[in-house]
Amino acid sequence: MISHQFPVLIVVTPLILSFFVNVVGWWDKRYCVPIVFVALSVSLFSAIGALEAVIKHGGPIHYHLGNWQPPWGIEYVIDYLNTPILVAIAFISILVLIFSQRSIEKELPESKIPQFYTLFLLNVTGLLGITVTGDAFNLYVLLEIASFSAYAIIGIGERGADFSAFRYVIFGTIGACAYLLGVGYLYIVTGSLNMADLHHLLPKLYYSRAVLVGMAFFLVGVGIKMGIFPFHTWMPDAYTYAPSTVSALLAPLFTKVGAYVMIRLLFTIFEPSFSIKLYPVAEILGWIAAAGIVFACVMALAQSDLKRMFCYLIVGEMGYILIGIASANRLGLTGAILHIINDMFMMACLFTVAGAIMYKTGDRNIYRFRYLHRKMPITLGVFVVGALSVVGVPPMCGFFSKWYLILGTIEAKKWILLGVLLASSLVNAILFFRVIENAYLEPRGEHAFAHDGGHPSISLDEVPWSMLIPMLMIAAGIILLGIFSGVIIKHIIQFAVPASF
Amino acid sequence: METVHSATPLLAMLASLIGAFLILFTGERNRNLREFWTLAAAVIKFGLIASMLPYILHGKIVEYTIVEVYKGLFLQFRVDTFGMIFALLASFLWIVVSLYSIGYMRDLNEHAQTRYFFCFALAIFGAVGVALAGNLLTLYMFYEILTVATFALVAHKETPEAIKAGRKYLAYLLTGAAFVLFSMAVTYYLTGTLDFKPGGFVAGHGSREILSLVFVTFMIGFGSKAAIMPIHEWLPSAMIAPTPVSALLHAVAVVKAGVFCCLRVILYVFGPKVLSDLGLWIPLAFVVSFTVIVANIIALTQDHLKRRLAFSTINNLSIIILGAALVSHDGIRGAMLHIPFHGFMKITLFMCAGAIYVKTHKEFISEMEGIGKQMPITMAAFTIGALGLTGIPPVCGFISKWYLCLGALEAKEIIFLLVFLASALLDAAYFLPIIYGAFFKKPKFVKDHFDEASFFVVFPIVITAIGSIFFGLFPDAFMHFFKLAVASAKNIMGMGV
Amino acid sequence: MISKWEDLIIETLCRFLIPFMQTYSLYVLVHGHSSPGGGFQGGCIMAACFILLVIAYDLNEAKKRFKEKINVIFCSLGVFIYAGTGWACLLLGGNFLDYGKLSLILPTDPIKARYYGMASIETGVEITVMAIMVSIFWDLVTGGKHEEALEEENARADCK
Amino acid sequence: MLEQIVSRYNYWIYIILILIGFYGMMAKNNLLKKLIGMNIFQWALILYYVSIGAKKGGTVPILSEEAGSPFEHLKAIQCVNPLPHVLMLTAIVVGVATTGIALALLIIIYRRYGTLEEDEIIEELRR
Repeated sequence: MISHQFPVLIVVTPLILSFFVNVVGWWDKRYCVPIVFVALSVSLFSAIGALEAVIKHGGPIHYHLGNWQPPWGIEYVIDYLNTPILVAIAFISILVLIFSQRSIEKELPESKIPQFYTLFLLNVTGLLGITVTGDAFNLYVLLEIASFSAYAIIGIGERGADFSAFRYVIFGTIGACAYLLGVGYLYIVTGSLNMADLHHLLPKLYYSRAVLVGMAFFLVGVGIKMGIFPFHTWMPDAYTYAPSTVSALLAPLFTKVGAYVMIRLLFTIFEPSFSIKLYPVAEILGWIAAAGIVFACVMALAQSDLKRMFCYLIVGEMGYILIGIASANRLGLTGAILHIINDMFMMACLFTVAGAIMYKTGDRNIYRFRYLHRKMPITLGVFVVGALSVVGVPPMCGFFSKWYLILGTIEAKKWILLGVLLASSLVNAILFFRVIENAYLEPRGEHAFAHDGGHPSISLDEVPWSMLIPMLMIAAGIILLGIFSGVIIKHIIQFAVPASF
Repeated sequence: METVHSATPLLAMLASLIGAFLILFTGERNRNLREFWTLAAAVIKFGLIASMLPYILHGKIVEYTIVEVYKGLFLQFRVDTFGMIFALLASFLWIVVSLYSIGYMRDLNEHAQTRYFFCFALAIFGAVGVALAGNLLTLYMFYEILTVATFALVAHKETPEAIKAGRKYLAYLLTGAAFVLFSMAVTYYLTGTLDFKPGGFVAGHGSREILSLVFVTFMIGFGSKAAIMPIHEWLPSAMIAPTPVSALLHAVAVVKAGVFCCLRVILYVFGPKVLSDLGLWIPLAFVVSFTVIVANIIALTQDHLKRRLAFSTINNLSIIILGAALVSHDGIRGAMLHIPFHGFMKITLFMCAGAIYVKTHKEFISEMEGIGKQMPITMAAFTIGALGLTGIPPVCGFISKWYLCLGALEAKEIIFLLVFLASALLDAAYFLPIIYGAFFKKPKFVKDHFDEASFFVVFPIVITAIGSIFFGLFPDAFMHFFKLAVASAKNIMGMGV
Repeated sequence: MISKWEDLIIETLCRFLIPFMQTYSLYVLVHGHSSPGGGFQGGCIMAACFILLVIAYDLNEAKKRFKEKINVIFCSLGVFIYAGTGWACLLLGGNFLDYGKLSLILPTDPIKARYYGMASIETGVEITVMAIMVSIFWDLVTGGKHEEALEEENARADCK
Repeated sequence: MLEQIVSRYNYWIYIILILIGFYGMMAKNNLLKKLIGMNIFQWALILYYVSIGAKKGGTVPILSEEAGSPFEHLKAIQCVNPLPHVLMLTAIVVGVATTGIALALLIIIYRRYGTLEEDEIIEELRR
């Protein structure tokens, strides 16, 4: 019986418990983390259950909130596209939670901890909700829930965080409003807010100009939220100055959920025949993606701040996903969906490593990483795994999504996009080997042979296990996702791609 | 061909992977244990690979599929005759080089030995993976692992030059990898498969232009690792690395993996028929012939021993590719034989250079006069290796060069026969002066007196030197390189011997 | 507003007004499903009572009647009522917020049960909205310092 | 043309308001003014939604029990469309929350940098 309720349990459990955390934290701060953990575990369990149910059922499962039939009631839908993303969100947020304990103790005043965890859980609620909902307006509300909590927890970061959080508020609101306008236009012409219903109603109206305007607003709104190239300006500042746990939570999840919404929008609300054939949306997205990747590569090369470099990397990764969408064929879209999941793990890996380094050294400048490999060997090992994955070295997962993206661009005969993809992985290699070199190698004179000759003795000073274990699990996840990407595609993602491809 | 499904290839791969992590976790705390892991992993790995030899010799193929990636695309090990040659070579020489590195690193008291042994094991993991890979995707995976693991080895000394060499190495090889990725993706798009097939599988797919393009990008990609001439620059710079690493780079893992990949592409992806139909072999043959001659001439001018050896390597690698590019029966046989034989001879030479360096800290040929009297065993081994590379019987280099020349004759390409002969001549021109100087000249500084290096350093040198002669006399003994090469050539050309 | 500003007329007027406001707030809440109104509006009116109290007396006085801790509990309590109703429906075998199923425990038919379910949810909304409004007001008045500001102010008053 | 503009005046108003808000957000140097611009932007949107649900002579879509059977009295065509209005209740809450968070951030910013002018803050941050 409970198995029918999985779609709603995914969202409602963390929603309720987030307020519970607030109350309980008032009495005793030690109970915050266990409660959040329970909430997210229930979400994870439900998400896995939902995935299983979808695979067993062989298609989307609809859940009507309050038993109001759509299109009037709000509907939650689980299908092949969103269940793997739900599982990934819940899994990563649990790991980040475990990671956060010590890091937050260090970076925040103690009195703020319950509030922090409240917002943490609310944010995850919002993200899970965005992914699971089947109602365009409900998506807006959940998007804003996720955004508010993001604004607030970014704002409590280091110097500069408040200002960048304010900028994020402005940009985020423009994005959300643009999305809402898009919903409004579609509502005017169809009178419906349900995604599945819109999908049925819209094809007759494809030549209406209102639909086109709505689509354009949608793209701008979602584009801002997911931080694609021309709309990315809020992101580097916000994620750099946020507390390290917060960037470890938001950077992997928020932008990727935006990418998910983009795919939903183009291929569930609209049909590929509209968004690809009737208007050159794919073409435009492709050019934006190419420009974004090039821009992100150049900007990332210019950064000496580790987290800031990663932020530009996200802009680039978003470009990859857009390339997958823009190649508009089965292979490309498979790559895009796979990349959403893979990139969650990769970015979680990189940002937790940045957080761990911050925790121990209080410094993120990559030119001051010397001797770090003696101090924190495990952290750096995890970093290497993440780095190789972003560069695209098999068997890490980053390679496999890139492989499908490349195949997609070849099939679509978009050679420039292909070139950009290949070139950007080279730039990524430069980016990461720059860090690896600084952290691992200890430049010395020509004739120093003595063991440890002439170097300060730096002993092992690794972060606590509560931070190491999540990092190691993410690293293991990266490798496993890579090796078993074929299984994931065969059983899940190939059904998530629209049938008309 | 009969296929045997067995997990042995996977186990062989895991042996070095697990070994690598055991080395990492043991660390500096217990050096003896760490080096025991190295040796144990090496021996187990060689044993496992050798255990597959009987199947291969009976014309069977050992296959193990890890997981399916996409339709018709697997992560898969498939051991055939050609892969077996390289796997045997790499895993056997790993034992030898491990022994040698233990002696070398301890004698020099090098820093960061754990990282060294860890990356070494990973590099062998990658190299053997390349050998056992059943398709291009798997091959690419191990190729990249090999590249990344070797970076740490090249930059091991951590001097500014070493770091620069490391960067250069990465720049060349990762760019090459991007080319490979591109060509691999196009190949998959055209044919829907990436599984190696003797004689190639691209025939009949795609237009002439696109196939030519893919072939060129493949050659640029893998050629960057095989140090074909315009993109060889990283190899001499990488000489800055410790000598066992150079030995590994040149003789066993890295460049050999590059050549191996080139041959895989030439013979198992495109195949002789497509190559000759499209006329692709002619430009390739000319490029590598150019490399052979120019590399030899540059080698003549080098005074730094390891750099001279490096250019000799570039020359020999191109010879191997040239043999395969001639698409003749004997040429392929010779090319395949030259991979292990050159490995044995070149590793001897490098280990000798290392032994001299350990004892005397001398790197330049002009300083080595008269050293033959002080380190007779080392220099005797050096002489064997050098003579072998010049192609003098009874050392094994003669046999492979003989078949390469026969291949050129079979293809009726006299110009390439001349290239082979010229290269042998030039080899002699830059190796013989070293030997002459070492044995017959008087040392410049009389007070310098050195003994042989320690047992761990000398013993591997002796083994490989004896091996070089042994394989010259009995090319089919022990590891059956000859039989394997003959069988591969037969499969590829699709006809009887 | 933190320190006291004594004014008999205002104080008396507030004493007189606040009960009516609270009653009106409850009226708006209860009639929320059949006429304009509901939990959100009711909650705002309820919060206005508190704000009026603070304006007329001072924060210390208001705190005696309505502690900050209780406010936090109220804030969560509302959500619990909301979600609890939803969960009750879940446990009774319906979908989340499927009030019709409440008829199994309420002595009414499913249609009326929907009415009560909605009322319950609106109550939750009212409580939360009220608490949040009060806490926003609290933040603004103390400049985000809460108790600290109060203590400072009291200390200053004592000095005088 | 003119008729088009006049007959759809609600859209024109919302467009003008949105542009004013947008101008405020982009061009103003003071963060508080930016925030006000953002508010104008949001409320313009709400106005737009409310106007699309409106109807000339439409009544509230509420069933009144006194007038016998409600369904006879209440025709859908007579009522305004309640859905956009209800949606906007939510959007108003969202707008209030955004404003609240932004104000809180502004208080922190003012405390930390002593100013709300964007260029001065950026200069302060660069230091």
